[in-house]
Amino acid sequence: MSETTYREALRQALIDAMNADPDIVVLGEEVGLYGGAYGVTRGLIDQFGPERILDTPISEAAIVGAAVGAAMSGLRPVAELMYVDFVGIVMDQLANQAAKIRYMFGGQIGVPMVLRSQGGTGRSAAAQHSQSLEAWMAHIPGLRVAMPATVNDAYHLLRHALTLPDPVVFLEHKGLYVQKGTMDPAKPDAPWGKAVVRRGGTDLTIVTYSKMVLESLAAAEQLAAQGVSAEVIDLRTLNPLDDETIAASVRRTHRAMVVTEAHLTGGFSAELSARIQESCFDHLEEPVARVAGEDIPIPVSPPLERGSVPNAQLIAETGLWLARRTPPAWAAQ
Amino acid sequence: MSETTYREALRQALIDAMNADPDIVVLGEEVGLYGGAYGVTRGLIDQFGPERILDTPISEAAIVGAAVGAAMSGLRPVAELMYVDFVGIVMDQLANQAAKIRYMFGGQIGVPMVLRSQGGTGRSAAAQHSQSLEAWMAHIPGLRVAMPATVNDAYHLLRHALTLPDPVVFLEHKGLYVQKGTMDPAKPDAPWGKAVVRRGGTDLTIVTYSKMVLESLAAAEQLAAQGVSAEVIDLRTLNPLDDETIAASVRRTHRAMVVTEAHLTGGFSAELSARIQESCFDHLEEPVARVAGEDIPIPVSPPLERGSVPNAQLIAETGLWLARRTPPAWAAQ
Amino acid sequence: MTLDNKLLHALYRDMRRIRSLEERVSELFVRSESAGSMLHLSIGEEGVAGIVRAMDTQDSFTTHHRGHGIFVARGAEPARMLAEIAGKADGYCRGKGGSMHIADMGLGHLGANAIVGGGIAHAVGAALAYKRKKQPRVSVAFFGDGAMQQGILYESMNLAALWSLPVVFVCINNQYGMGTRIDRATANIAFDERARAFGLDGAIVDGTDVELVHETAERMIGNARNGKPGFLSITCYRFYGHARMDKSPYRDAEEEAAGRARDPLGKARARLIERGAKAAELDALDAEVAAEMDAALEAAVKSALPPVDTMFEDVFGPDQQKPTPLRARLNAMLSEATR
Amino acid sequence: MTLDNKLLHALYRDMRRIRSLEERVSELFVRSESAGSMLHLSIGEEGVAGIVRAMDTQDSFTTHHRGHGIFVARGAEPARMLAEIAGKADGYCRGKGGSMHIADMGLGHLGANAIVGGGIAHAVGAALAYKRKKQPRVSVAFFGDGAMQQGILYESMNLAALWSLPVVFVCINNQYGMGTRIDRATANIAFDERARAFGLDGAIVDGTDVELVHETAERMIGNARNGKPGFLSITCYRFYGHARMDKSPYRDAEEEAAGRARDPLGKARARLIERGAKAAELDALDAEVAAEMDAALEAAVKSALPPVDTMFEDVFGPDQQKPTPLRARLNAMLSEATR
Ligand SMILES: Cc1ncc(C[n+]2csc(CCOP(=O)(O)OP(=O)(O)O)c2C)c(N)n1
Ligand SMILES: Cc1ncc(C[n+]2csc(CCOP(=O)(O)OP(=O)(O)O)c2C)c(N)n1
Ligand SMILES: [Mg+2]
Ligand SMILES: [Mg+2]
Repeated sequence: MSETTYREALRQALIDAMNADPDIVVLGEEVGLYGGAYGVTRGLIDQFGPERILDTPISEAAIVGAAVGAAMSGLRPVAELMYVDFVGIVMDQLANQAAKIRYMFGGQIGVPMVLRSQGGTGRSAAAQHSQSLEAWMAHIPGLRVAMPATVNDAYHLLRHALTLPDPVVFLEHKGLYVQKGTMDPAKPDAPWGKAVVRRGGTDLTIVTYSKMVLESLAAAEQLAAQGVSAEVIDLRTLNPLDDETIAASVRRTHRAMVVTEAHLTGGFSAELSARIQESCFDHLEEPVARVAGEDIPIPVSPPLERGSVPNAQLIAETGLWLARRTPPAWAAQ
Repeated sequence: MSETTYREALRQALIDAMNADPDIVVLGEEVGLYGGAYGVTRGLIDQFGPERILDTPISEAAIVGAAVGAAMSGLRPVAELMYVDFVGIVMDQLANQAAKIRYMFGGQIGVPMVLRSQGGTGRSAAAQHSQSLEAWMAHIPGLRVAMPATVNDAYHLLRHALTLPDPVVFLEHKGLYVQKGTMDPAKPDAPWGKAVVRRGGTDLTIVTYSKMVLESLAAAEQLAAQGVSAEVIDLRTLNPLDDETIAASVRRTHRAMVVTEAHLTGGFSAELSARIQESCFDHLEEPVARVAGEDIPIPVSPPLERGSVPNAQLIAETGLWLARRTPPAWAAQ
Repeated sequence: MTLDNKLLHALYRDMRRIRSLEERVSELFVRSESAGSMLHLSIGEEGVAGIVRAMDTQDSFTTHHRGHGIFVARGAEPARMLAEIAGKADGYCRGKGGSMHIADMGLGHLGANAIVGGGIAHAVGAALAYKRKKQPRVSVAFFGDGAMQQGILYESMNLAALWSLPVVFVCINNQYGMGTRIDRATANIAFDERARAFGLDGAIVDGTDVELVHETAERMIGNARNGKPGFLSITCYRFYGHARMDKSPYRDAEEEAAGRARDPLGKARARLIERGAKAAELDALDAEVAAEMDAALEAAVKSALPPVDTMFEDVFGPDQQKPTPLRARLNAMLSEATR
Repeated sequence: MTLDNKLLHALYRDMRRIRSLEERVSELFVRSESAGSMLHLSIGEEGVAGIVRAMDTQDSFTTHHRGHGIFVARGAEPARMLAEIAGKADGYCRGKGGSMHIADMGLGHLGANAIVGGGIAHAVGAALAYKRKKQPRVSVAFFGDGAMQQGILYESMNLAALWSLPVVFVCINNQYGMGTRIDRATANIAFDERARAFGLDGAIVDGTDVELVHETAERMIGNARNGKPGFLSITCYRFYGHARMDKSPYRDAEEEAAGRARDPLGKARARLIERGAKAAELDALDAEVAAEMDAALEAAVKSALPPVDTMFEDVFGPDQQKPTPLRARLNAMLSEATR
């Protein structure tokens, strides 16, 4: 058990996994000498050598394609995609190849690989380096999708992903790498596929994942100060998706809000909202509210970038309204 | 006004648009000599010549990328992607380039292009040639998405798409090309962006698009025979999305079902379900039901392929249940 | 028989089995027993047998959508191939993949692919695994001339050369990508130059001369095994339409006649006879193969369709959470029992 | 001044303005006035000025993420560039794009791109439009050596050669892609061979010799205008880290010293002096440029941030349906007034 950062927890997970499983190799742009664009693989090339930590050319499609072939041939590759925004170049290898090979081949073989990437806003990285595209992957049968919010999950979800027989898209958030927290290699927060209630509450359920868990917890704090008890559920994985934990909570609180950084329209927030009303219709006092990224490309100018995604204040204001306390200043009169 | 097929209506739309606008060019694999994998561009190369009907190599990324550059330089390209399943190769050019250029460049210029493609099951074309991936495109700000179900819409939606200042993803269904119907070049079924009520009803609203409109109408027929009056709404475009028509209907019928061929999880059916409960919460007697494709890759074997997507019978059975008449045979006792 | 007669005889047999199988695929369609019509015949491309025979048993390969012939040469069971093409339970993929997705890990077939260029990088990844595990294995990526215009091929060649991987890239240049003749798809058809520019060995040979194909492939696969990846393009002609529905209106009769005259099977047969083989003995071989394929066809037709519920299997690995069927979801939501 | 002195003098001025602008970009960051830290300086790559001066006013171009220098040489207003890099309303893109997405249709800048290889095909498409409209224009795609391993480049080259398009592909080979030296990214760095294999003219020149770059570019752009597309790689060295935060720990001091000694600006200055220019007059020019850039920097810093509501503009064309802001959606759902 130790205090560390999200980045170091990911790095430690790779180190421990690679020590436990000699078939694991890491490949991607700048994962070796450079240590990873966000430092997650720093030093690994010295520890494991260039045979297991492979710096690649800027050839995303071939990187993922090679990872697929290697995964079918006895290795367990961890391919790194520097920004999730580049997934548009590899969606064929990911969605048509990695995800479908087991199925198309009648179960003969699987593709045990992990595609690590990171997304989100916060660095004025503009429209092609700030997206949250998990909805694309979560729509494809055959792919697992993990999105850790905490330091301990960064470690355990990655460790578990590296034991699965199927492809896992592992999405980090660029704004979480420096996040501090406690890591206990002996104790995951919960089993793979189970959501975790990060804060208990009775008036309102907030369902979220990745960095928005932090914003939601901050919002729950503000809400508490105003007499609204909000429960915050961290999904941890979008596939598998833990419907039970969500439904159990909403059936108690009778009010639900879904929070994502991703664009609202067609985002995973829609799937969550749809499932909540499917499973809790008779228990809902109010419609399920979605607080999500605006339906616009991410602008580079800091105030606009900040304004384009949810934050604790917006979540709290919406929660207060949903709980039928005071409407926000921006409420239509 | 004439009786024709969906394929011919699309072909006529291209011909009329190209005659009206000399800047329109068609480019893609087999669009010229071969006449299009599904015959939509048959004969166009003879009529407009190889300068305007360009057969390309099998280079989807460059085809769409070149279309983007051409659209920024005075042409209005219609790029054809033979199967929507190949969109995984072009998502970067589509979602990071075409969709964001106007925004990233502060409104200086747009990308007036149409990406035509087709999807769906029905030909035992297997997992990489049978998908319905509209959810990927509908999640991206800056893209319009049209999915015609009728012969007249095939003509008018394509004509209108070819007048817009922005990129339009125009998705046909391989099972509709031979569909017969009436085309009136003088009269669209409705303005661009407006949904059309294909059949009026009072007990239940079915919201759908593309080929599932036909299955839903057939289901409505079966439902009528059993005393349930179902209204069928054809969205025609997913972006723009006509929330008003959907809400107005559900507020009358108090019951809603969303039908898509696309996989259920993370599909556009989720967005529609979420929006319906957001706009009609106080009016709903039952949760919004989703009838969608199973969360599995499309199998090649005909009975499995058929079983993996909705059909009129399943829609009718679900509608009957939702209207609280008889539950289906497969209902849990 | 002299040694090279033995080899040519074996290759002739492989090629005859390919053509004979493909004729049954066609028949399967005509009898409307096939799963769909997206069936791509490799008739005219039987020269691939020369490459397959140059591979060791532990070597692996990926193919494009026109991969029946390659797999037959590798030793596939015709009945299981035809059953898969018919979408039957006895097929190589339990009727889930079909003609464009046949695979068999037992024979090192890492899979046919319906995405042009889609399987090329998989062979590179397999080669990476062999190198890392110090196994003396080679992986071969088979694809058509159309894939020569797909970017992922060059990314794959670059990786192979950079990492000295045991992989060979094989282009089956049958002159066409659907209705597009190769000279309408590229300005320079000297594909070997591309391979060399990326640091690979490169060669183009007459694909109708199966002995030449075999000899070149042996050299290249040998070099690959020693860390020098290569590219081989075999020139041939697509005898029939792109898929079962295509009547090739885009090419004229003379061209087709000339193309079909470039017949790897006929050439091998003539050579065997030159070298003293008896026509009668070859006819007997042909008849024996025909009988084998007829039996396979009947077996495939008799094979059962997979139970519909098997569609929920194989999405994820065994003991992993399965997808929830739609009816189960609707039940949870609407049934008084479960609601 | 003789004619080529005039030219070199003009090129020296362009290059000085590039370096001077980039120094202000750096200062903008140090003063934490920049929008983020993803700022890629083209110091060491000023030789691109030779290519830009070989373009006609009606020609167009796309750039990669390290495109400031190219645009300065093209005649950009430094104040508007710096304002964009600062995310200000007066920027070329109203503060929406930033350093990696500067564009200006007025000067034929079809856009910088943050996707390696992302803008290459756009130049091909522009060239297609010029050919179709019979306009005597050329489009130039600028990209880095890293993009030489992106598949879309080869698909683009193939299209350009096949269709004889007026396009030139320009690789700015600064030896590095982030921390990866080019010899760790590919087995064969003779990139001109790749271009020729796809049917293009291909050349590699010393990017620190701006006159040579200009002369070669003039020839290639001229050929492109006549339907013979080309590829030009200019060899140079990335003086500083990849982006503002990178201290280049992956390369040693000696290499960096040697690389920085290969200075296009210094070389041009020495040549001008050889040819009789006075150091004092060049110093005066440098000072004048410095003053211009200082003023631009102050203007950018003073420029206002865009109003937050402008974020909803420019998603779609004018008079097209705009995206619905989240608060408007929540109002429709939760406000008693609208519900
Ligand atoms: C990425 C992709 N683009 C287009 C297609 C449609 N398609 C299937 S086969 C084919 C022609 C392929 O030609 P070639 O590679 O020469 O193989 P051949 O059919 O001649 O064996 C095309 C365009 C596809 N399946 N995948
Ligand atoms: C498709 C894609 N992959 C990776 C990146 C991350 N990235 C940004 S710049 C860069 C290096 C590019 O090197 P090069 O093309 O030589 O340009 P340079 O930075 O040297 O000017 C990388 C890997 C990206 N932006 N886009
Ligand atoms: Mg071919
Ligand atoms: Mg570089």
